[in-house]
Amino acid sequence: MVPLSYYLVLSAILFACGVLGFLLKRNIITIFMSIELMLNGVNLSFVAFASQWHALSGQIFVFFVMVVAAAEAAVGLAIIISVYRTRDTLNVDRVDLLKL
Amino acid sequence: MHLALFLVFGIVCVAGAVNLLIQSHPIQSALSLIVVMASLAVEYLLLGAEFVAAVQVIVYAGAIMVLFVFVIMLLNAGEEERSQGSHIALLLGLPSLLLVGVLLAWSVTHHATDSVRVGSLYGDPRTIGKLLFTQYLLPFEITSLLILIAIMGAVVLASKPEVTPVGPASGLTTGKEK
Amino acid sequence: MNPNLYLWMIPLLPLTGAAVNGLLGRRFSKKTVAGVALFFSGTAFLLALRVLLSYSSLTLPYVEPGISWIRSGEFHVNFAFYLDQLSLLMLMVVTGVGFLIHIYSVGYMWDDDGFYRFFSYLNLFMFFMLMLILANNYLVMFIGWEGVGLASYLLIGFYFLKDSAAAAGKKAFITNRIGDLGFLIALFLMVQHFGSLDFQRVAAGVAQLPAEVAGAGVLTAIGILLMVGAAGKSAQLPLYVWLPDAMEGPTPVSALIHAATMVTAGVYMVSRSHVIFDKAPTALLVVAIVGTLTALFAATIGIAQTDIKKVLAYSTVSQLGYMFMACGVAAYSAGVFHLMTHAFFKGLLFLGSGSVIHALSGEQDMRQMGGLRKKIPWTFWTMAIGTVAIAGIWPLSGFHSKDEILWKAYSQGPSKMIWALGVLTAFITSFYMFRLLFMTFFGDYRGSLESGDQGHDAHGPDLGHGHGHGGIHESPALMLVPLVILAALSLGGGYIPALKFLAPVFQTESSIGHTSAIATSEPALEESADKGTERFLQFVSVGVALLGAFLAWLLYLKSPYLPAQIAAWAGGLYRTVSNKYYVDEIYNWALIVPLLAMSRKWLWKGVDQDFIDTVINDSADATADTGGVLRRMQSGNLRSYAAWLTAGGAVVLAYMVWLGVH
Amino acid sequence: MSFWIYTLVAVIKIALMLFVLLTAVAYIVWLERKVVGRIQNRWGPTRVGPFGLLQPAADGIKFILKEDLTPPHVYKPIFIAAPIIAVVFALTSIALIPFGNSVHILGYDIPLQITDVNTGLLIVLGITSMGVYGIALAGWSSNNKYSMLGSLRASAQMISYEISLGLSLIGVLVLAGTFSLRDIVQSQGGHFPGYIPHWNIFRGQIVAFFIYLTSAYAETNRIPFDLPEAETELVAGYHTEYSAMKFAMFFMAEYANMVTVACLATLLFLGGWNGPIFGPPLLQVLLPVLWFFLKVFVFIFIYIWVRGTMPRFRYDQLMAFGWKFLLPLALANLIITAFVVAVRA
Repeated sequence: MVPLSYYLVLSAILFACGVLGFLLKRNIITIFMSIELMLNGVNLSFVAFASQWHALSGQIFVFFVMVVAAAEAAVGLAIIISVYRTRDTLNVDRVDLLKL
Repeated sequence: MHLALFLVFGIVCVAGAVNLLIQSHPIQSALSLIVVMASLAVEYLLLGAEFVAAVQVIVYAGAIMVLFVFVIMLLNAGEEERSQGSHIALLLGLPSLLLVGVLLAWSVTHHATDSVRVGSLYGDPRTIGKLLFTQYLLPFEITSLLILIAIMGAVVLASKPEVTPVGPASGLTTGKEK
Repeated sequence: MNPNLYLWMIPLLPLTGAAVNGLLGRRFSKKTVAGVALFFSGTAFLLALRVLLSYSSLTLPYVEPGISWIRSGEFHVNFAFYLDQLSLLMLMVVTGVGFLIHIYSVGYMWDDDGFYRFFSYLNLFMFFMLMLILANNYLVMFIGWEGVGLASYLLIGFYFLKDSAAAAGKKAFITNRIGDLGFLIALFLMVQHFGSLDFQRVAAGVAQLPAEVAGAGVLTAIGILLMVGAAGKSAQLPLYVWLPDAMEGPTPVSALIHAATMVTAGVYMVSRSHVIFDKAPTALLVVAIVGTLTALFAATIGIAQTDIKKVLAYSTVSQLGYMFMACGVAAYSAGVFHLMTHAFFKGLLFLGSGSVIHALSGEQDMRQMGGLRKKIPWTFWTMAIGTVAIAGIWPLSGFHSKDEILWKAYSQGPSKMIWALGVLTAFITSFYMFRLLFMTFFGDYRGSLESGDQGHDAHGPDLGHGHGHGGIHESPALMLVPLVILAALSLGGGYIPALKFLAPVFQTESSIGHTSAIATSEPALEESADKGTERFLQFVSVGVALLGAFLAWLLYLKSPYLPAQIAAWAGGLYRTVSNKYYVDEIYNWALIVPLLAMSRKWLWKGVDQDFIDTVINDSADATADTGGVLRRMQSGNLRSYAAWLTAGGAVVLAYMVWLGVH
Repeated sequence: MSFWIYTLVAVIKIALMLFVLLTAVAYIVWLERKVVGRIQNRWGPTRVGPFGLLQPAADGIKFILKEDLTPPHVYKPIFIAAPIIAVVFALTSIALIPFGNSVHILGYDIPLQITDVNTGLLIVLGITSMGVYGIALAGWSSNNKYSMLGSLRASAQMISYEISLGLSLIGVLVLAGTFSLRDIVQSQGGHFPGYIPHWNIFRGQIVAFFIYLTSAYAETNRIPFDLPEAETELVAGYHTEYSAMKFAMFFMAEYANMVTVACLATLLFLGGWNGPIFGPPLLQVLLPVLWFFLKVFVFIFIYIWVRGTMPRFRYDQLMAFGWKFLLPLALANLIITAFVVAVRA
């Protein structure tokens, strides 16, 4: 028997690591990955609550989160590629020119 | 038994997440993220969500992360520069981290919610499929539309522009020269 | 039934005349301009004459409904015309004297370059004056009132190249406007209390109100405010300063506007609203006091003036004081009668002085004149008749109207003092009029013009007005004919049965019977037992007039050196009087200087500069500064964006938790 | 069954399964060289042992004894991890494949399958999709253009064909109604009138079978689609920098994948261990296993046969074929089967 709060703590930790990565990392792809990590943290809490309240909709919601994450990853990576092509760097601090 | 499994994979998960932060090369952090996702799949199995676990492995670890690894390899950007950035982040970050830690500890000890009977909710593909295509049909259709648009967007953005780009483009291309 | 009197035609004719002359005058020759002006004013006079002739078949008061002008709620005003004995009389005076002055000014202004402009203004003035007289309600009267003010401004400032003329025009207009303010407020009160401005409706409204013996109350307020308006227009005590300066305009203008018609508008307005004044004895008392004081005050100034037109101007002010004194003692018909006679002899005197100035080619200072009796006999004889008439000596019209006023003041006046001051003013009037006559026409010629035609006298250069062709000569016939007619009118004017003619207009109020001594209606007064006292008073006034004439003869003909001695002996008194008691300077010091200072120091510097500008500038700076602060946030540094994003998320999360906990 | 007995049985099954798989892998290599040799009118390995039967053992010893050098400029940690990943994922998928019916020994009914999971097929798909990482990381970490290009092409190819593989399987799932491999095989028992067995291949899944076959070839980088390690163009593709033991691991991973795919094909389309069973009880137990291995052998033979005859795809043809032909075909097949099932239900 695993108390629900353990799952919540785990997802909270994952989410916190995602946020830290989002804030601290300088490589755009790594930032992107920390966002995915955050999403995974959220998915875990979704499934945990689904099983606690016996509502399958929690799990269904995880699917939709995944779909959105996939779409986001696709477009995000395309953007990263085009940024790399024009700026020739992936360091976030370098990519701060407010015009094209 | 379940608690043991949960703790093992929980720790693996957290280790992967922390590793993602610590590693300087994006490929390393990508691999640690894959580890996190795999261990999460196991966590889902513990919670009885089999279909979600399988999909997690196939979609997340198998497809999205491959995309990430793919792009990392394609761009081959290398190590992250160690910029000696301002220390404000530390000043601001550490206390907030401690605060969050305390908050979590407090919530765990005080609000010990009732335990979860593992496998009590059996998320097998049949029921999830039935639910997905009846009650959640509309979101399903919308997300499919979303995916379509994402694909088109990705193709347009990543395709090689006819005019030579501003910066010196990396030698490698996706092979789909126009 | 009343035949169609075409009343609206009468004012319309001078208007078309003014328009034709004004717009096309530049291309017309002088003859056509004069022709057009005379034709239109002449036909207006003929129409008025036709109305007078068919007077017997008329049932007055006759109201001719015109087009509707204002219709808001139940307050209606339309261009309607009203005719009763009073307005008929005024109509005859205005059109008659106006026509004569038109003829005279054709001769007088012939050499002037602004010829067509002068006549279009003159016609315009006639139009507004007729509107004023024939109006059926106070608002249309007010249009005439303002229009007349405008015309006087244009005509006074006719020689606009001369600064003094332009300043005089402005002064006249502004003082009139101050008076008009009182008139307007009175109109507002009337609208508020009687709901309408028509004379009949107002009269009906007033009839229901009780007489305000206690002094306070609406009617008194309206009365006093109307008096303020009249004072402004008819140059009474506080606001008379513009009339002497108005002499800057050409002489026919002074004759028409500042003697015969415009200045009398105030008297007409007061007598027209006699219904209000009868119910407000205190207002009436104010009118009487102002009238008497102005008469005495102006007369004293008249003594010390050397400019011929200035003397006549002050005499006009004092005669107007007489008329208001008459109205003040509720002898409106006497006032209007004096108005008519005054129009005749004052018009005559002004035109006479005009022909004298014409003869001396621009010379206005009496000290440069003298002994013109033989050189311009016609002008001399007509002016002599005018002087005798104004002095109030027995057979002429002046005696009849002035004596009637004095008798009414004595019998109906609130106190005998008014009569005494009236007699004193009569004495001073005859003195300075005969002084004028003797200095101009008797004794030997003191001017320099006689020695051939070396151009007009340097002193007193009258820019548009000097005609140096040949020495002193009699005016052309075109100028003399109006003089003769006016002289005849001054002679016979007294015998026009004006009093009985006007009786029905002022009949209504006496039947109501207000409490003061004036309770008895006028006709009833005739048969009163004290006929003897009236006869005695008439002798007194004639005696006083003759005494004034003798004193003037004594000082200026018999021993011309005497006036200089008296002036030296009087010293300070003489100087103040000759300087018009420094009234203009006092006004300037008391009103104008502080006004300018206040607006410069407080309004401009204080309010505009300090308050408004600073408010605007400060708000602009404030927005710029806040903009500056926000700009730093958009630095393009993605990680700072991320930090702000997370901070925001954290805050929202914390709020949710806090919400959840409570 | 108590916990311990269960684990003991599991260990025995795992050991047995591994031994069989590894020897099979070795001898498939031998078989392939013999058959391709015969196809190209030459003998293939004959020297080592009768008919070259000991050749695989010789190769194995060679790989073990050769010097295993790691070039200096490679990204060391991942360079070493890549072959391990490849082999691990190749071997784990074997665990779910039932190669025979259940057996009664000492009163316990032991299913001839390491583990039976009701979402078995899904997990096999998951593991095969994770297999991509081995090749991708290998190519990238060896830090040279050819291997980098080879690994990029390999991962792109595997991702695209994984989709059509998945879709073709769904047809079978629709018929079988369950993910568990054992149940799918049992659903194919019995036969139509006229002795046509109930195999899925005959129940309208013929098109799906061929889609599965082609995408399986692409999945395991075999001949028509073996662009990644095409000797003529990219030297040796992603495992250029690898020497002895690591190279052997990649080799083993590849052939293990081939075996897994073949087993899956037999389970899903050829009815697994279903076949005519007769004779004494011992024989009845062994025959299903025999049928299963026979079918697997047929598939592997087809593999080698195709390798010997088919020319190699050009890369853009390969991708276009995968996306523009195979995927729509799989979708169409899926829709038709779903339609048929819906009508019959």
